[in-house]
Amino acid sequence: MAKVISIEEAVDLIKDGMTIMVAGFWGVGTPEKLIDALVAKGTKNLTSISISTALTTKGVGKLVANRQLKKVIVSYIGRNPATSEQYESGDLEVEFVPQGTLAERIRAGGFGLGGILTPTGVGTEIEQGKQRITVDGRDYLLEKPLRADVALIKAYKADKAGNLVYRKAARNTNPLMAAAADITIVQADEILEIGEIDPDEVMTPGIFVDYLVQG
Amino acid sequence: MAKVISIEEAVDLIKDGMTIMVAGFWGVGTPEKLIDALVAKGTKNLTSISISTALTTKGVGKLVANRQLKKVIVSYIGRNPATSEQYESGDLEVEFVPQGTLAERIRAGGFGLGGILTPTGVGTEIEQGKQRITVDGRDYLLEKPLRADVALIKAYKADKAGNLVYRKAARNTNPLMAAAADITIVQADEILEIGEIDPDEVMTPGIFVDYLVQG
Amino acid sequence: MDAKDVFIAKRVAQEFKDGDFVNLGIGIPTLVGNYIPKGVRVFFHSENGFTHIGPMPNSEEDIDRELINASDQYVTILPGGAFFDSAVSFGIIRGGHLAATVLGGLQVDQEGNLANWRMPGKKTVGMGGGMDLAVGAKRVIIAMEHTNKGEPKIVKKCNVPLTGLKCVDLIVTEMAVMAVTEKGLVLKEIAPGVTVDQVRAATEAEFTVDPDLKIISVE
Amino acid sequence: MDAKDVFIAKRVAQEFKDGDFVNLGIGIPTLVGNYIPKGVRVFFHSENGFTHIGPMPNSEEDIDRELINASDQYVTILPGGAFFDSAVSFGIIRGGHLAATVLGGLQVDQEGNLANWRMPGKKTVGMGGGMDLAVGAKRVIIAMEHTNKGEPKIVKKCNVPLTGLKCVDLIVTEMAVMAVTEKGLVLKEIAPGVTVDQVRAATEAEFTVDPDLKIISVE
Repeated sequence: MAKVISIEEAVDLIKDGMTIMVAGFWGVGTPEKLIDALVAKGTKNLTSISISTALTTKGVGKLVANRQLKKVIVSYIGRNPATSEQYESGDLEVEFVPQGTLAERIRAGGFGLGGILTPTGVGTEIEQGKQRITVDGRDYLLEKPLRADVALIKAYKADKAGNLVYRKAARNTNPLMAAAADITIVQADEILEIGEIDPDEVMTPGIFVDYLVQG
Repeated sequence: MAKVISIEEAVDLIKDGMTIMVAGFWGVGTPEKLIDALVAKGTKNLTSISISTALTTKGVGKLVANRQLKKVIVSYIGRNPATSEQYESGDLEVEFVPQGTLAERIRAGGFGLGGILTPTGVGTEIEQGKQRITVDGRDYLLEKPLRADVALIKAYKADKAGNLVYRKAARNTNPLMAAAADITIVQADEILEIGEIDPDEVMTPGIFVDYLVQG
Repeated sequence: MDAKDVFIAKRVAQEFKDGDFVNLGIGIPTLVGNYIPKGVRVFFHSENGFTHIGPMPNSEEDIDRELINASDQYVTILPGGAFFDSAVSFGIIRGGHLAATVLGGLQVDQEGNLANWRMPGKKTVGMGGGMDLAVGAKRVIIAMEHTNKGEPKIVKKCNVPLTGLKCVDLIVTEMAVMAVTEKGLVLKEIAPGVTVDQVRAATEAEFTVDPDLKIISVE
Repeated sequence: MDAKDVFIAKRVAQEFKDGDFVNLGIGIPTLVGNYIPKGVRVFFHSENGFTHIGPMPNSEEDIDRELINASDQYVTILPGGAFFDSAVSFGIIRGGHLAATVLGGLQVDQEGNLANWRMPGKKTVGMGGGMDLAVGAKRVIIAMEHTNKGEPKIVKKCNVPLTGLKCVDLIVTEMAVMAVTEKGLVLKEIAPGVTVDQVRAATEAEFTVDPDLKIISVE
């Protein structure tokens, strides 16, 4: 059961020091209105999990530019000079995670797995501090689950039961992150009544969703 | 790119001694016509991976009843007396896998993971022969991927690019198994031209599918 | 339907909060769905891949052959439900997204270990989704008769194969409601007309009695 | 567009079979899509979540703001394509469902190790999906210039941080096509007008010459 709240109420759920997941790929599939409200509020010392830090004017990148983050867990920070600058000055911690591993770690966090074994990164720098496990003669890294206090999700359609539908390339990390946070907040282009989304069409079941915000 | 073939051509791809995955839950989402043709052909010594052995008249259960299987990897064999009988007589090997673990092992097989860590089964009989791994203070079992030579899939709609749509509770293991076999054969109620399925509506992308059979 | 089983089911049905997602196992747990108190919306999860299980179809022509529950019964789906694949379905279970699961039990011991999938000497049919439910749901409620032909089912230590380790939160029987706590089993409620001594006689496990012991009240 | 890069891209484009699904990295690899031989249908995978990448929109009004490729360019999707989430997208990559990926390289060594994500002393921007592609695609084809300002990029042992271990199958440069085999690097083809000695001079790695050495032929 999802509760429809205002954008202000939504960002009030995010407290200083929390870990957030922000869905999207170069801002496509990112709930920009929620990000803007979070920028306006100025919540600090956040850790953010996302594919990239996008641009200084898009997605998570706005939070970087506004110096609200102490750490980012990402696969890519190119195209956002604010991230590089704060990373080099030591103001921002950056944990690089291969994109496929990031997706699986988030999924594992949402789905109660203690981790996954991936061949990605074996023998590279990102193996540091990780357990290498051999299964049937091939080497894998044990990668641990990721969870967040709050996930910020962008849907195309939502119903009041919290069921979500995404559109085109805006799906990306949304279905994964929606399941992997204690509180899942969705900015939806359209909020429909219960029953207005065909149960076969749902991409994220309402069971994962806590709050809806009109996009 | 999927190739449309006859049911006879499809079952000819399955050879004695192969491992097959059969989608479905109590026969719902099982390609019964493919199973019937496989029964008619009499291919032997197969290993089958499925949720259950269904009934003697449904799904994998027909292959059990016709004594075509040497091993089943399943979470449940109740309601199929043929399975119990062959299991007790030693004619059929049964590997019991908790249902959620089975789903993840199949997914891991299709998605190139070396395994997953699940809390399911820790401290029980099914831990035997498995590695227990502690992550952040909680114990998990390392469960290995499952793959098959051939996956038998049942779709509601397919297009000639191999994109699939399932219907209601018939989805179950279909999307997982479709990705986890060397050859994926789909029995579809309806085979449509390319472009007739909305790319947002696709539940199994055509990249996983090799052959289509009219259901 | 056994009156004891109905009593157990009615008591279990009081455990849910409005909006809870719940998975019911087979046997007594299935009955629980019939007794959810008015005003409490509970959504049932079907491990074969959907939420919002609805009632069975009214007539043959209302049956959809691709809409069964995990026990292979034709059912319906209520508005607000969604279909998903088996990996998502068990992700929901394992990931703690269910407020509770109600399962049957062969034995539960005082550490909260659960045995319910296999009885040595009887046919083994498999654990299905039971082991995942036992470790995954936020609360694991065991709905079972207190004894099996006089033999205690709530024991010091399970001596039949386990389903899950230290996973049980609450045991509801026709005699008692017991919580598994860090300090061991606590008798929270007893059935009308049942004495603590009778519970003790029917229970092998050690337990303490809640100072605020209540009488089970069902409608 | 550099003529060398176009030459490399055209040669790489000959590597695909009809029906192949392929992922192209940024840089020279992106150009490959322009030179697929007639009659060969190659479907491109976009790691942000779809297959069948189509051409860029013809006009501003054809742009769909929710349809970009992994490089943040507006694109289209061809009939037969499908959208999926990031876990499926990388399941496709890691699970060996791509016939090939084409990646750029900073260094490739004679064991087939690949370095292409980070150059010490330069800004680190992250590996994106590169490490997954390197280990996951059925064939890893490196499309790069043979040297970097005269410095060999095909080396005995990579001395910059690795992207993937023993993952490269084929190296295509403006001078040569080299295969990574169990017996080490094999020079399979050389560019018109280039001699084996010139390739040797521009290559630090050891390699053998295929007895059936061919001249690279592109249109």
